Amino acid sequence: MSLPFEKPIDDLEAKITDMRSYAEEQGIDLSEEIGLLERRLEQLKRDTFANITRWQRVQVARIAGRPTGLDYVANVFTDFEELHGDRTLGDDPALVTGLARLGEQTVIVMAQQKGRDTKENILRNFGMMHPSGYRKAMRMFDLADKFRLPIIAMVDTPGAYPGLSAEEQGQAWVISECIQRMSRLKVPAISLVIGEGGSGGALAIAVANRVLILENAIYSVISPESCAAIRWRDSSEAPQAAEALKLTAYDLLDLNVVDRVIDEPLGGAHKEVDATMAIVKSVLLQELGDLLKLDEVSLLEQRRARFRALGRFEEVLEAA
Amino acid sequence: MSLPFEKPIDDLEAKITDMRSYAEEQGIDLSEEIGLLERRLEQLKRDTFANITRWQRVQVARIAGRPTGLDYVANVFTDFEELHGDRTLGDDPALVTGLARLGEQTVIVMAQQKGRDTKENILRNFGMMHPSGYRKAMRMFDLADKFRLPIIAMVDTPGAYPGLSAEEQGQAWVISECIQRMSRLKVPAISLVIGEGGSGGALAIAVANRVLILENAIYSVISPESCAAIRWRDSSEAPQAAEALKLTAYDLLDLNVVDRVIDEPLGGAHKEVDATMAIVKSVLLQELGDLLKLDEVSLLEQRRARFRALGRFEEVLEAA
Amino acid sequence: MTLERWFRRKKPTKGDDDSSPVGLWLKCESCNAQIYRKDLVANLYVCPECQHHYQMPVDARLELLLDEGSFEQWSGHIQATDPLEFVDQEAYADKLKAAQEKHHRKDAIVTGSGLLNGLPVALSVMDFFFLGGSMGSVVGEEIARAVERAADEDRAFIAVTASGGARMQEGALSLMQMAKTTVALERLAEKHLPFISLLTDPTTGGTTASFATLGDIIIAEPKALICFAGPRVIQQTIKQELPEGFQRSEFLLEKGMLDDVLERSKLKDKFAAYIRLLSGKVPQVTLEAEHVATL
Amino acid sequence: MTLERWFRRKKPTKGDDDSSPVGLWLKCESCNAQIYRKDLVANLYVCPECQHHYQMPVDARLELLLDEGSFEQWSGHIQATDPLEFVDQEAYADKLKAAQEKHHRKDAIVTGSGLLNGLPVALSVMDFFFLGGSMGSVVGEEIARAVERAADEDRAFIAVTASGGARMQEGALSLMQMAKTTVALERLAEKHLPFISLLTDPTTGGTTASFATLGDIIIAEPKALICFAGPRVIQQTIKQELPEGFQRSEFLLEKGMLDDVLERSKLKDKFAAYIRLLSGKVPQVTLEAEHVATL
Ligand SMILES: [Zn+2]
Ligand SMILES: [Zn+2]
Repeated sequence: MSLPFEKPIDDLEAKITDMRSYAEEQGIDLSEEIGLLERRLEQLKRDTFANITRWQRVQVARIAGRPTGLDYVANVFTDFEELHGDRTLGDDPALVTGLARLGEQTVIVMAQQKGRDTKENILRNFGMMHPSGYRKAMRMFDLADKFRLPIIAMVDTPGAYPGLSAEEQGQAWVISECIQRMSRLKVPAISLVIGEGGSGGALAIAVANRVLILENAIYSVISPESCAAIRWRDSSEAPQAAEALKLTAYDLLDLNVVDRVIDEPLGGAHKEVDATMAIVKSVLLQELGDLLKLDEVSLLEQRRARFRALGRFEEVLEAA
Repeated sequence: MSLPFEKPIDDLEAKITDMRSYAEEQGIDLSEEIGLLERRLEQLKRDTFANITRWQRVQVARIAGRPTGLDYVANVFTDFEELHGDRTLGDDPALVTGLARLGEQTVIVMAQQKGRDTKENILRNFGMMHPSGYRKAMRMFDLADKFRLPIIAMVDTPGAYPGLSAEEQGQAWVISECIQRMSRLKVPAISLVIGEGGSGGALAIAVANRVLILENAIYSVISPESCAAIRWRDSSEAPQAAEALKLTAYDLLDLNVVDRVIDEPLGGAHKEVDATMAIVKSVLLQELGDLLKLDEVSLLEQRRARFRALGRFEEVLEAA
Repeated sequence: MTLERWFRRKKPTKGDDDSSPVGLWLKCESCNAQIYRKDLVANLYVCPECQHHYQMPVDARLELLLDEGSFEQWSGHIQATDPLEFVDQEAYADKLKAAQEKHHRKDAIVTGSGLLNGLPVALSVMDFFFLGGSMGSVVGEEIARAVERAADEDRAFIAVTASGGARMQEGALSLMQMAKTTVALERLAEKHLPFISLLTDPTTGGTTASFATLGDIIIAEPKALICFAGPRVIQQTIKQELPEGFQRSEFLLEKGMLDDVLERSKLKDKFAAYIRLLSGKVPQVTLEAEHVATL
Repeated sequence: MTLERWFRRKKPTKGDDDSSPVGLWLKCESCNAQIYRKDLVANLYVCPECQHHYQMPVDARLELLLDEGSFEQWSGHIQATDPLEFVDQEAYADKLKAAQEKHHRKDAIVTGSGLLNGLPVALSVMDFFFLGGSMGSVVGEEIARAVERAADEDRAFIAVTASGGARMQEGALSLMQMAKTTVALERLAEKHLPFISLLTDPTTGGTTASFATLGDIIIAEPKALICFAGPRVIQQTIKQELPEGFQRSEFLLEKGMLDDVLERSKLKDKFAAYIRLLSGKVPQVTLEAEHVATL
């Protein structure tokens, strides 16, 4: 559950624990020394995370033990009732959907779910959705519009499933339809990238009024591995590709791809899950509160304008 | 191509043909005799069709050589461009859909197609639609609403396909959705039963502002054969079942299930296809002309009220 | 009375032939265990041994879903008229009359209002024992009226289905009830009121292919047969055995057609949760106060 | 010039490496026939022997679809800025510059207006030879602007796609073009103007999963590769050979994803027919006059 660059932190944490039990065993007072070490630990964490590379960030975003979609559903929301099925093709376990409360407000929550162990990974197809998952999302959009319930979508996927059955069932068609359908929502929509925002498979549920991202989450047009395989012809160049792709939370904020970065507890969301949940809940409550002030037309126009404006280019004088 | 009860007509027709060639061969004038026979033939046809049983009507509705959906598409409409696929599951050949002109008006035309020979029967699954066919119909409803094009639907099916794959893909779900979707159309919709209107599989594309039926077509909650198998425990009792089900055009007019019966040329649509097409075209033009005078809200309300009102029951004083 | 009548039946059949004798014990049709009938009833008509869900009489269903004493019946003011003068081996008129007398209701449906964990609801419950729960003009009209009244009274609507499909003795008029019930639901939708559909064993044909599958939320009881074409019809079409569990609730959940399969004992609380959540309209006041409290 | 450049390529590849020598003859990649290059061009880049549809240069495509001399170019007033300062084995900025010089355009797209059998249309044509027709900020913006201007000028819109997907050198900004092009289409929809999408070989990834598959009518050229995930990616996932014809136009037509597969020579007239039909709005005058005439 630890990454190589986290080793010095883990070592120091272990040392402090050692010293504490030693002091207790021997009945001597080492509180001053321990206090000193704890301050050093905090500084070490701060320095480490301030300087980690984009590739290390990718690893944190994917680390086992990092809270998954269902963890947020369980801890940020209350009264969750899961709803199943797309009424067309199936029920995709890679996207969990249902009704829940965020504070006092009923919302429709959807979460891409990667799985928390090997068994769940397989059940959830590692968070890679099939067309039926996107159709389920669209069914939820319909329900949201009908009952005027805001949408909260948690994004965490390596990408839409690139398989035979998915292509046969029109993966491209259903993603474009999902993008369009979400852009037409008459209710507030917030998407939050909690881990990995993988390409079109992520975007399909992230055409929201507000797109948020956790500090150590990533959002990219392609995985660093695939990018490296294509552009460097060597997937082991993934660290370089991650650097080039500018896929971290603050990179994306600079590019206006996301609207807000939610800082994680020091050391990452997986180190302090409860604190992470509390922060996410308070941010979502505040963001939703703001959006609930807008009427249907404003919500639609704001969402449309937001995505219409994305991209970087310059005007030139002579046409070519 | 002839039914048993049509035999006297066929015999007389053959006799007249014989006499004509005899007169020509021999160079004698038999025009008076032939004229007499022709008047007798017309009377015979009139008497025969005035008195045929409901079961005979069922047989006429299904007779080989009776114009099929595609015959109407080709002869009543112009500029037909077929559109394929439901963008979800497949392209169902049992329902032909596309853009066409009826007079000067572009319409979206859809026709259940049984097939005109064994090969086409198999290709078209005998006009029994799969869920993808109903989804294709719904795609056409969307297109109709978007481009404000009226819907003309030709009904001719033994029923929705009762097979394994159809059930797996939610045949019941897609039929109810199709009924609902058609009831919500913002444009004029006319359905015309041209042959066999088989149960829910037919109704799904017959939730129209005006439901028309050809004189020798039928429209029923169940086929006479299946009804006989269930209620008489013997499918050979189909003639009795047909009688009991009151499934002919004028029966249905009495019950308000259809709004208008289109009389066929004497002897049935299969005897004079061109004349049938001309009659159908003129009726559709007139009906569409009337509906085009109504605005969106009136069309919706009229359609809803039409179906809300169907059924026969009596009020009772004491509740039970 | 109703429960007693139910006892005469051992397993779901056409619903118009229930002459089997009443006994104190029955053999579970699913696990073969000997069950004391009283225990079965006390256990909501669910086998205490294997959890097999038996069909439930209408009265017991109302008792299950509604708060005690809250039910007010709406249905029962209309009756069928035999518009086709339908006769097979027996006249429809006679059959109908016999069913009415035996089951003490006008047709295969009961509708009304009540409270569900204190929430105002309206509901329709089909009676499979009355001519196989078939939908003719009266069943369609009762459902349509109940849905519309629910809309007028701002009640969530619950439809409990158990039906062999459209009633063929009323011909095309029965078929039209599929469209009638569907358009009636528009009133409910316009008022943003929830429609929960509960599919119970068996729900087939024209009932499945109309209002039953148009619920905002669709729930089925375990192992219920739910289909458009019945298994026998399909077997005749494809000339081969159907896979185990085909057209049963669990299969349909997997195929994406249901929101959930729920045990009978959980239905009431789940329905209350759905209705409460779906009624959570966007409030005019913002959530800022709570936000501050959370920080 | 454009046609000549095309000749340097024998088969579709990445589009950024076309150094093969120019010859008078080529061997058809589908039927192996020796074809005189001039005949191929005269035959709309379709093999005269086997009807294999080769990729078509942008200029030839415009000539194919528009009435002579009617094209007015809209695109070309913006260019990419390398917002990520992306460098792999080569700098994106350099690569872009080289492509611009070689292909004499700013990016992998041309948009503009014209007449199609006399009908006013606007269109966007992707250039697969320019960095694989990849969609970055400029391609997305050009499409969005063209769609919006088409709406303002009451023109039907035709999108001709040929693209390797999103341009990875612009990272998440390229991904966002999928949403941008999609929301731009709303303007067209609001004016009830037709959007015809023509998918040509190859159309993949983020292009397929956005505006390309949102056409009111979607047409593909014969045997075009059209997919979300490319065949190689899928093979890596499933570790087995893909079926013959998988992800090709004819396969997708069967799967319900296309309205039709049309030969290149038929496109213009068919598009005219679609546009005329879809423009046939409900007229204010009724059809009574004609009705009387018909009777
Ligand atoms: Zn049991
Ligand atoms: Zn060739």
